Amino acid sequence: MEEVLFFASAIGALGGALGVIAMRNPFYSVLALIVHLFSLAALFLLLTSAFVAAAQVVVYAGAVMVLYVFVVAYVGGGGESAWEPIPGQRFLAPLLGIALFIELSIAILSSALLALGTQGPEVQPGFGDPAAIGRLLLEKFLLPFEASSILLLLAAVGAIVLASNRREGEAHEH
Amino acid sequence: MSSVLLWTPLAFGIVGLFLPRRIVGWWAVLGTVAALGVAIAIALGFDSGSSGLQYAVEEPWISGLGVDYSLGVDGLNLFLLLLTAVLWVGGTAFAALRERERAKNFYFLMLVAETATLGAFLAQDLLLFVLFFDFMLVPFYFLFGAWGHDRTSEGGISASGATLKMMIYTLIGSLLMLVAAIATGILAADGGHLTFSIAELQQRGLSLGSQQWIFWFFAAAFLVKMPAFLLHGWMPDAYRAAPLPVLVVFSGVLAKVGAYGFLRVVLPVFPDATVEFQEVILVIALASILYGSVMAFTQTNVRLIAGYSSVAQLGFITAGIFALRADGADGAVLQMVNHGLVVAPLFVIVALLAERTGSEDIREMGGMALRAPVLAALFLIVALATLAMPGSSNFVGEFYILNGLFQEKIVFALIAITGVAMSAYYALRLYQQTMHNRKPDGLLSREIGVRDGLVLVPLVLCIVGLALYPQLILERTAPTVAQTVAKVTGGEAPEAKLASMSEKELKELVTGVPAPGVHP
Amino acid sequence: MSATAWAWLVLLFPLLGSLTIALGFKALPAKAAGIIGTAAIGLAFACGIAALISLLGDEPEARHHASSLWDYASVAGLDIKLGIYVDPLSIFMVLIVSGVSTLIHLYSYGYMQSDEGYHRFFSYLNFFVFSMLLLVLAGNFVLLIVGWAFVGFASYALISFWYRRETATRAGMKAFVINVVGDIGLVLAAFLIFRELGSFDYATVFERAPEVFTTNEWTITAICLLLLVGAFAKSAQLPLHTWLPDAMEGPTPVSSLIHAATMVTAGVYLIARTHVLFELAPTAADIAAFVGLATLLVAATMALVMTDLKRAIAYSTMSQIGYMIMGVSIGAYSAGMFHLMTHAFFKALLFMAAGSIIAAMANEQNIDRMGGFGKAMRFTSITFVCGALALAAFPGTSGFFSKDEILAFAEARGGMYLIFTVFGYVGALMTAIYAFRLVFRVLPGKPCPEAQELIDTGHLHHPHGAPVNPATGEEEDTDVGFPGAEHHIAEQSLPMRVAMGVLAFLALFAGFVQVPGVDDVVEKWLEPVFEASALAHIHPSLEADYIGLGVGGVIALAGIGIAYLLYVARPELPGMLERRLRPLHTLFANKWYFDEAIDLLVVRPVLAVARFADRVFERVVVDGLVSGTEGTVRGAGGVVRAVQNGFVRSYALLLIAGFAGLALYFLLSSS
Amino acid sequence: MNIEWFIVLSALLFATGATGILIRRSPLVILLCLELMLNAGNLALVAFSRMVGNGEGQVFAVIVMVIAACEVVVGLGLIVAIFRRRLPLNVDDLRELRG
Amino acid sequence: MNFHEPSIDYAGISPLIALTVGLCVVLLSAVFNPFKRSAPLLTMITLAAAAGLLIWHWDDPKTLITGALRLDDLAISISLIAILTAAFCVVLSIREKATEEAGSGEYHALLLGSVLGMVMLAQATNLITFFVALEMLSIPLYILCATNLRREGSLESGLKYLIVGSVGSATLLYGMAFLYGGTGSTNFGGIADGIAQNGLDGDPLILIGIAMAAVGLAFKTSIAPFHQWTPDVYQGAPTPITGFMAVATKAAAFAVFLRFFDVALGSQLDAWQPALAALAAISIVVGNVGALGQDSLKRMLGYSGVAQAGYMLGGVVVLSSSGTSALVFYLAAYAFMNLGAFAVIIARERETIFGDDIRAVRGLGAERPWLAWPLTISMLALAGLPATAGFIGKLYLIEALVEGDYTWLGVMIAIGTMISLAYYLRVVAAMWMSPEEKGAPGATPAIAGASPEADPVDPEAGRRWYLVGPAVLAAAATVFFGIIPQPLVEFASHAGTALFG
Repeated sequence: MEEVLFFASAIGALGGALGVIAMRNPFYSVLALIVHLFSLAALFLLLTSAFVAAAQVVVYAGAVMVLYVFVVAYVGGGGESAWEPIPGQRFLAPLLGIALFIELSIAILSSALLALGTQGPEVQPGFGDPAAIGRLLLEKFLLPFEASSILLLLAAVGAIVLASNRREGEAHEH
Repeated sequence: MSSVLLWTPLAFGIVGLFLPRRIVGWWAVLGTVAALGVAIAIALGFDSGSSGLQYAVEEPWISGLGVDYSLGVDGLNLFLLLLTAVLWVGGTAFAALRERERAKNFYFLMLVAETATLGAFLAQDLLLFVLFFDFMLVPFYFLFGAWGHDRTSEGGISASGATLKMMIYTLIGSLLMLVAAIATGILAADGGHLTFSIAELQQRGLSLGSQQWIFWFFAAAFLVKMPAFLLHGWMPDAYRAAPLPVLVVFSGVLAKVGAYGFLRVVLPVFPDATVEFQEVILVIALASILYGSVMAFTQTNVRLIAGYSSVAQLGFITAGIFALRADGADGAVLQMVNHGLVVAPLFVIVALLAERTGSEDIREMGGMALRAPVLAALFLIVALATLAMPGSSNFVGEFYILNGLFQEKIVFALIAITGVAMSAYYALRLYQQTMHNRKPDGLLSREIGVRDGLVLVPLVLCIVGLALYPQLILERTAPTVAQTVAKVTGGEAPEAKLASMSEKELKELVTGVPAPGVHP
Repeated sequence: MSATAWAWLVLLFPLLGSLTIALGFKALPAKAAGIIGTAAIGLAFACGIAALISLLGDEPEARHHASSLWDYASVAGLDIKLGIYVDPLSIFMVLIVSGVSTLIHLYSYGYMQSDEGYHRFFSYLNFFVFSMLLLVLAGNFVLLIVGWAFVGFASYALISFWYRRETATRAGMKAFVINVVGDIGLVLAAFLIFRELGSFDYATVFERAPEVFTTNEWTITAICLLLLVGAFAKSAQLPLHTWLPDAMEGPTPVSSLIHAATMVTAGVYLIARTHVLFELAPTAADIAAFVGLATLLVAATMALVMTDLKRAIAYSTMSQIGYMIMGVSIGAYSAGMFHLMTHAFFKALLFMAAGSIIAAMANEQNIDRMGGFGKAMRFTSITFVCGALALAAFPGTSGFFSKDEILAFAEARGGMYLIFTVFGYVGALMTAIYAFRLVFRVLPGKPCPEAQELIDTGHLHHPHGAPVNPATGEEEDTDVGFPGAEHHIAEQSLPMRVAMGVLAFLALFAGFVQVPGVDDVVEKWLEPVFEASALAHIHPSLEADYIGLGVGGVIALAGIGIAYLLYVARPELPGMLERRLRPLHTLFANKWYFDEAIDLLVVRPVLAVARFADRVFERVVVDGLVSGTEGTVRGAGGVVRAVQNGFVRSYALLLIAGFAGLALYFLLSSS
Repeated sequence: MNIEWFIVLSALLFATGATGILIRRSPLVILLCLELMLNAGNLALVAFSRMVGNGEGQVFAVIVMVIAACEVVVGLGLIVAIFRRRLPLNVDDLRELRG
Repeated sequence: MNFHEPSIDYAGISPLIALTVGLCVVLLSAVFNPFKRSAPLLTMITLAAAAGLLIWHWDDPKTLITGALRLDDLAISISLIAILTAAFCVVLSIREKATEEAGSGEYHALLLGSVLGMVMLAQATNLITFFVALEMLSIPLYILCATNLRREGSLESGLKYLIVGSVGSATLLYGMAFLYGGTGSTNFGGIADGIAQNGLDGDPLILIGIAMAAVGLAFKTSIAPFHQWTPDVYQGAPTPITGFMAVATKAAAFAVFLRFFDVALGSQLDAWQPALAALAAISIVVGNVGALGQDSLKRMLGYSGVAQAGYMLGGVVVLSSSGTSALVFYLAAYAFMNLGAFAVIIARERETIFGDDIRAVRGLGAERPWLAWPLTISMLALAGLPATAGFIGKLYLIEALVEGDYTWLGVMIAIGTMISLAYYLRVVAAMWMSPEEKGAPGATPAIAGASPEADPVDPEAGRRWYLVGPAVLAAAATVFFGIIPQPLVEFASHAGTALFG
C-alpha cells in the first residue's frame, strides 16, 4: 500500500518537475509546478510530517502560485524560441543534470549510514504535527523563525521598490 | 643614529609638500645634504677594527609576526650608505638646477626613494629588508613614468609602459623573495620563537633541502635588480625612459642593492646552497660581463652604453662575491662603491651632452672638447675610471675581484678578464665619439656651467680621492667581509684572530698555499 | 738625503708640472706652460742625478732601496703599498727617460709654438714622463701595472692629440686597446705570481722565486709568457706592433719621445727587471729572443719600402727594439740596456730632424715629394745625418758599439744563439740601407717647392689653402690647434737647435762610455742588479769583440754604399728592383698584412658577435622571454573573458559544472 | 518504504531543477526551476528528519518555504520591473554586462 | 501542553535587536513626509548603536538562544567590518540616483537588513540560522543591485545575481540536508559529534554535503569557478552598493566559512583542505588574468575581488589561529583599500561623462590630487606594495600559509600579485602619466557607468565632502595600518584565538 502511494506521488512529483522544464508556455509550467507541489505534499505525509505538508499546500500551492499566475498574466507568458544561442549549452545541460543525479545517488547509496536503509525509527504519535513543530519553532529555533519574518518584510519592501512605478514622477523632481 | 639617517630624507620630503614650489627643489637638496651629514658622522664614528654591527637599533615592530624594526651599520653597508647619500645630493641638486612641472611631487618622491634605499641598506631584519627592497621601486615607478621620456616617436615604448615593465620584472623576484624570507624565518624557528633577525637566522641555519629553493628565490630577486644576463630585459626601456637626474641615483645605487643582498643575506644565511650553486651563479655573472660588454659597444644611445656597461660591472661584482674568498668579496664591495661613483657622474654628463646636442645618440655628437675642455677633462676621468684604468679605484676593485676569482676558479677568471679589454673599447669609444672627432654642424658645444660644475666636480673628486687611497674603504670593509665569507667556507675568522695575525699568516689564510719562506 | 727620497722627488716634479699646467691652462700664458713643463722635467733629471750620486755612496751590493708612502690596497693578504724600488737599473732608466725628455720638451717648446693646444700638449707630455718614471721606479707589480697603463694612456692622449682627425683618434684607440691587452697580460702574470709566491713586491718575489720554482716548471714559464704579452704590446713586437706606425699620427715630438726614445723600450726594461724569473724559464726567454729577432727583420723589410718619412723611422724603431729584446732575453742585459740608451739618443734625434723637415713641408710626410733640404736646412740636415750614421752603426758612432755588443754576446753564448748573431748582422745591413735611403731621398737632389722657397726667402708661409690630412686627404680642422700656416723652422728656433745639437753629440759619441777593453761604464753600473744571474757573467773574449766590431763596421759601410748606389748613383735601379720583386715588394709595402690578419681574426669576429647579440639575441631571446610570458598571461585573460560571455545560464552552467567536479573529487577521496 | 528512496527521488528532482535552469530562457520558468531545487532540498530534509527521528529537519523545511517565497517575490518583482523597462523577458537578451 | 520559553540573553542579541529596530524606524521614516530626508542619519545612528553594542561584548564570548548564535571576537570583528563598510556606503550614497529611485527609506532599510543578515551570519552556529542569515544577507542585495531602475545594467545585474545566487543557496541547502541527515543535528557542534558517533569519517554522504556547502560559500565569497556573477554584478550595481557588497559580503561569508568548516567539519580536514587550496589557486589565476585590460574600473575591481578572495581563502585552508587572524586582518585592510577606490570612482562617475571607465581618471593627479592620492594608495595597497596595509596583509597570510605547510599557495599569491600589478598600475599610470581625457558632453558614453540615460554631470562632485572625505579617510587608514599595523594585528589575533582557543 505504502509503496503504491510512494510511487504514485513520486511519479507525480517527477512528472510535475519535468513538466515545468518542458512546457513552452510559462503558464503551463506554473500548472505543472502545482502538480509537483501537491505530490510533494503527499510524500511529506508519507514521511509523517503533517505540518510541513499542510504548509506546502497552503503557502506554495496557495499563495505563491497565485502570485505567479498574476504575474504571468501581467507580463504575458509568450513561449520562447527553440533557438539556443549558447554553444554547447543544450548538450551540456542535460549531461550535467545526469552527472549531478548520479553523483548524488552514489553518495547516498554508498554511504555507510545504515539508517538510510530503514524506514526510520518508530516515532511517538505527536511527531511532526503542528504542535511539535510549533514548539520547536518557538523554543529551539526562535531566532530563525523571527529572522524569516523580518526577511519576509524585506522581500515585501523589495517587491514594492521594484514593481511600483511611483518613483517615475519623483525621479524628475530634483 | 641609524634611524636619524633613515628618516631624515622622508621628513624633509613631507615638509617640502607644504612649501612654495619655487624653493622646494633646494629644500630637497638641503634634505639630502642633511642626510649626507648624518652619514658622514656615522662613517667618522665607525670603528674600522670590528666586524660587528654598530649603531644598532632594535625595536619590536609587528610582534605578532615576529618582525622587528632593527637597523645597523657594518663593513658591508657603511660605504653603500655613504654612496647613497652622496649620489642623492648630486642627483637632487642637478634636478634642482632645472625647471620641471609638478615639482613638489617630484622632490617628495626623490626623498622617499632615498629613505627607502637607505632602509634597504640599513635593515637588519630580513622582512624589513624585503619590505624596503620592494618599496624602493614605488617612488621610482612614479619618477620614471610621470617625468620620463616617451620613446613612442622613436619606435620605442611610452614612459609608463617602460616603467610598468620594470616594476613587474623587478617585483617578480622581490615577491618570490618575500615568500622565501617568510619561509626562512618559519623554518628556522621550527615551532620555536619566530624571528627574522638576520643575525639570529645565521645562528639557526636551515636544512640543505630548504636552502636550495630559498636560495633561488632570493637569487631571482637580486639578479633581476642588478640586472644580470637574461634578466635584464627591463633595463633598456627603463633606462631610456628615465629622467636623467633620477637615473643618476637609480643606476648608481639600486643595482647595488642586489649585490649587497647576496652578501648580507644569501651568503651567511644559506651557506650550503651558496657553495652548491657557486658555479651556476658564476656562469651567470660571466655571461653578464661578456654580454654586457658586447652590447655596450654596439649601442649608439649613450644611456644604453652606460646601462649595458653596468650590466657588465655588476657581473664582475657578482663574480667577486661568489669567488667565496675574502679578497674577491672585498673587491666586490669596493667595486659597488666605485661603480656607483662613476656611473652617476656619467649620467650627469650624458644629461649635459643631451642638453647641448638635443640628442642621446653618439653618432650625432662629437668634437666638443674644443669649446668645453673642462667638461671633456671631467668626462675623460670618468671614462677612464669606468674602464677600470689601473691607478683608479675601480682597477683596485676589479683587481681584487679577479684575483679572488683567479685563485679560486682560474678558468672563470680568464674568461672574465676579456671583459676588461672590451670595457676599454666601449668606454673610450663613448668619450671619443662625443668629445673628439669632427663636430657635426649645428651642434652647439658649450662649456659646463659653474652650477652644474658644482654638482659634477665633487663626484669626480670622490673618484680621484678613492683612486689615491682605496684602502680607506678596504680596511673598514675587510673584517665584516672576512667574517661573512668565513660563514660560507666554514673556516672561523673572527676579527680578533685576523688582527692578531701576521701578514704572512694572513697570506696563508687567504691564498691557501703556505707562504714560502715561513718556517714556524 | 737618501736615494729613495730623491726618487720620490723625481716622480713629484713631472706630476706637479702636469697638474699646474692642466689646472692653470686659462691663467698661464703659452710660453709659461712650455717653461714650466721643461723645467719640471729638468728638475726630475737633476734629482735623478742626485739619486745616482747617493747610490754611488753605498756599497755596490747594497745599492737597492725600497720605500713606500702608504698602504694602497692592503687587506685580505694582498698587501699592496704605494712603494718604489731604487736600484742602478731603475736609476739608469730614470736618467735616460728624464734626460731625453728634457731635450724633447725643449724641442717641443719651439716646435709646438704655433699650436692651439699648447698647454694641453705640455701637460700631457709631463704626465707621460711622470708615468714612465713611475713605471721604472715601481716597487711592486701592481704599481708597475699602474705606470704601464698610465704611459699607455699618455700615448693614447698624445697620438690623438689633434683629436678632430679621424685618423688620429682611430690610431689612438688602436694603441690604447692593444696596450690594454698588454696590461691584461701583466695582470694575469701578477695573479699567478701572487698565487705561487703570495706577494707582489719585487724584493719578496725575486727572493722567493728561486726557492719555489724549479727551472722550466710550467707555472714560471706561464708567468714569463704573460709578462712577455705585456712587453710585446708596449714595445711593438710581433704580432702586437701594428699600433706603432699608426701612432705617427701624433705630433713629431711625441713620436720621438714616446714612440722612439722611452715608452716603447719599457718592454726591454721589464724583461731586464724580471730577469730572475726569465732565467728560471729559459724556454720563455728563448721565445722572447726569437720574437725579437723576427721583429727586427720584418720591421727592417718594411722600413725599406715605406715612403712615409715618419713611418719608415717608426719601423726602424721596431727593428731596433727587436735587437734590445733579443739582447735582454738571451742574457746580454747590460748590452741591451746600453743599446736602449744609444737608441734613445739617435732615434730621438732622427725624429726631431724629420719633424723639422715635415713642418717645413706643412705636414707632408711623403719622401717622394721631398728633396733638396740639404741646402735649404743645413742644421737639420747635419743632425739628420748624424742620427742616420748612428742608426746605421757607422763605425765610431754610439749605435756601432751598442748593437755590436749584443751580437757579440750572442756569439759568445754560442750554440743555437749563433743564429741571433748571423741574422743580427743581416738586420744591420738592412738598417744601414734604409737609414741612408731616407738621407739620400730627402737631403740632396733638386729642391722641392718648399725647399726652394726656403732657400730663396729664408722663411716659409703656406699661401696654398687650408692644410689637408695626407692620410685621408680630408681638410684639416685647424681650430683644434693643428699647426697653422706659419711654421717654426728648426734652424731659427734656439731651443730646438739646442735639443738637436745635444742629441747629435750624444748620438755620435755616447758610444765611448762602453768600448770593449777600454771602458765599460754601463756594465759596471748595472752589475749589482744582475750579479745573481748566471748569464750576466758570460763575457765575449776581447778579440771576439773586435772581430764583431770589424764585421759590423764593414756591413754598415756596405749598407751605406748600397743605399748610395740605389738612390744617388743609379736612381732608376729601385724601380727596376721593385718590378723584379713585385710580390716581395707588395708584401713589404703592405706591412706583411698584419693589420688585415688581426682585423680578420679578432676584430671582425667580435663585431659579428656583437651584431648578433644586438640584432638577434636581444630581440629574440631576451625580449621573447618577456613577451612570451606576457602573451601567455594575456591569452589566459582572453579565455577568462570569453567564458564570461554574459549569459546568466552559462554562468549557472559553470557553477554546476564546478560543483560536479568538486563532488567528483570528494567522492574519489571518500573512504 | 526505505528512506533512501525518498532521498534518491529528491536528488532526481534537484538534478531536474538544475537542468531546467540551464535550458530555459524565460526568467519566470527559471524561477520555477529554482523552486524545484529548493523543494528537492525540502524533501531531503523531511525525509532525513523522519530518518533521524527529530523534527529539526521539518522546521528547517518550513523556514525554507518562507525563504523560497521571499525569493519568488523578489524575482517576480524584478521581472515586473524589467517588463516595465520594456526589456525582453529572456535572460539571454540581458547581456549588456560581459567580458 | 507545556511551553518552556527559551532563555534569551537580551544583552547578547542587543546588536541584532538594535539593527532590527533601526530597520523598522528607517522604513517608517519613508512613510512620514517630515522624516523623508532623515533616513541616512537614522541609518548611521543605528549602525553606530549596533557597533557600540558589539564592542561592548568584545572579549567575552557567549552562546545565545539555544545555540543558534555564538557571539565571539571573530563574529564581532567581522560584524564591525561589515558595519563600517555599511557606514561608508551610506555616506557614499548621498545624492546617489539609486537612493532616489528606490526611495531613501526603503534603500537604507534594505541596506540595514543586509547588515543584519551579516551580523547574524557571523555568529551563526546552526544550519538553520546559517541559511536564514545567508538569505537575509543576499535577498536585500539582489534588490539593491537593481535599484537603479532606469539602467538596464542595474536590472540585469540584479536578475543575474538573483538567479545564480539562488542556485548557489539551493545547492548549499541540499548540502545542509545531507549533513543534517548524516548527523541528525543542525548544530555545528552536533554535526561534529554526529560524524564521530556514526563513524562517518570520510563518508561520501558527508563529503558531498561538504562539497555542496563549500560551493554555496565559495559562491558568496566569489571564488572561481563560482565567481562569474561577480564582475557583472559589480559593474551593473549602483557603485556604493558594489563597494558594500565587495567587502561586507566577503567578510560575513568568510566568517561563517571559518566557523562552519572549523567547528562542524574540522574533523574532515584532510578531505577538504586540498580541494579548497586548489579552488584558491584557481581563483587567484582566474581573477588576476581576468582583470587584465578591463576598461571598466568596477569590473576590474570585480575580477580583482575574485583574486583577493583566492588569497583570503588561503586563511581558511590552513585552518589555524594565525590563518584566521590573517584572514580577518586582510579583510579589514581590504575594506579600506576597496572603499577608498570606490569612493573615487563614484566621484568621477558623477563629474565626468565616462562613468566608471578608466578614461574617467586620466590626468586625475594634476586635476584632483585629493582624489588621485587615495585611488593611488588603494591601487598600490591592493597590489600589495609595502607601506600599505595590503602588504602587511599578504605578509600575514603567507606566513600563515607557510606555517600550515602550504608554501606553494604562498608562491601562488606572489605570482598572482605580479600579474595584478599590470592592471592596478594601469590605473595609477592613467592618473599620473597621461593627460586628462577631454570628452565633449554627449560624446558616446563608456560602458555601463553611463548608459543612454546618463545621470546629469555634477562638475563639483570631486570636491564634495561626502565623497572626498571617505576616500581620504580610507586611504589614510590604509597607509596608517601599513606603517603601524600592530593595533590591527592585535584586533585580528583576537578573532583567531576566539576560534582556536
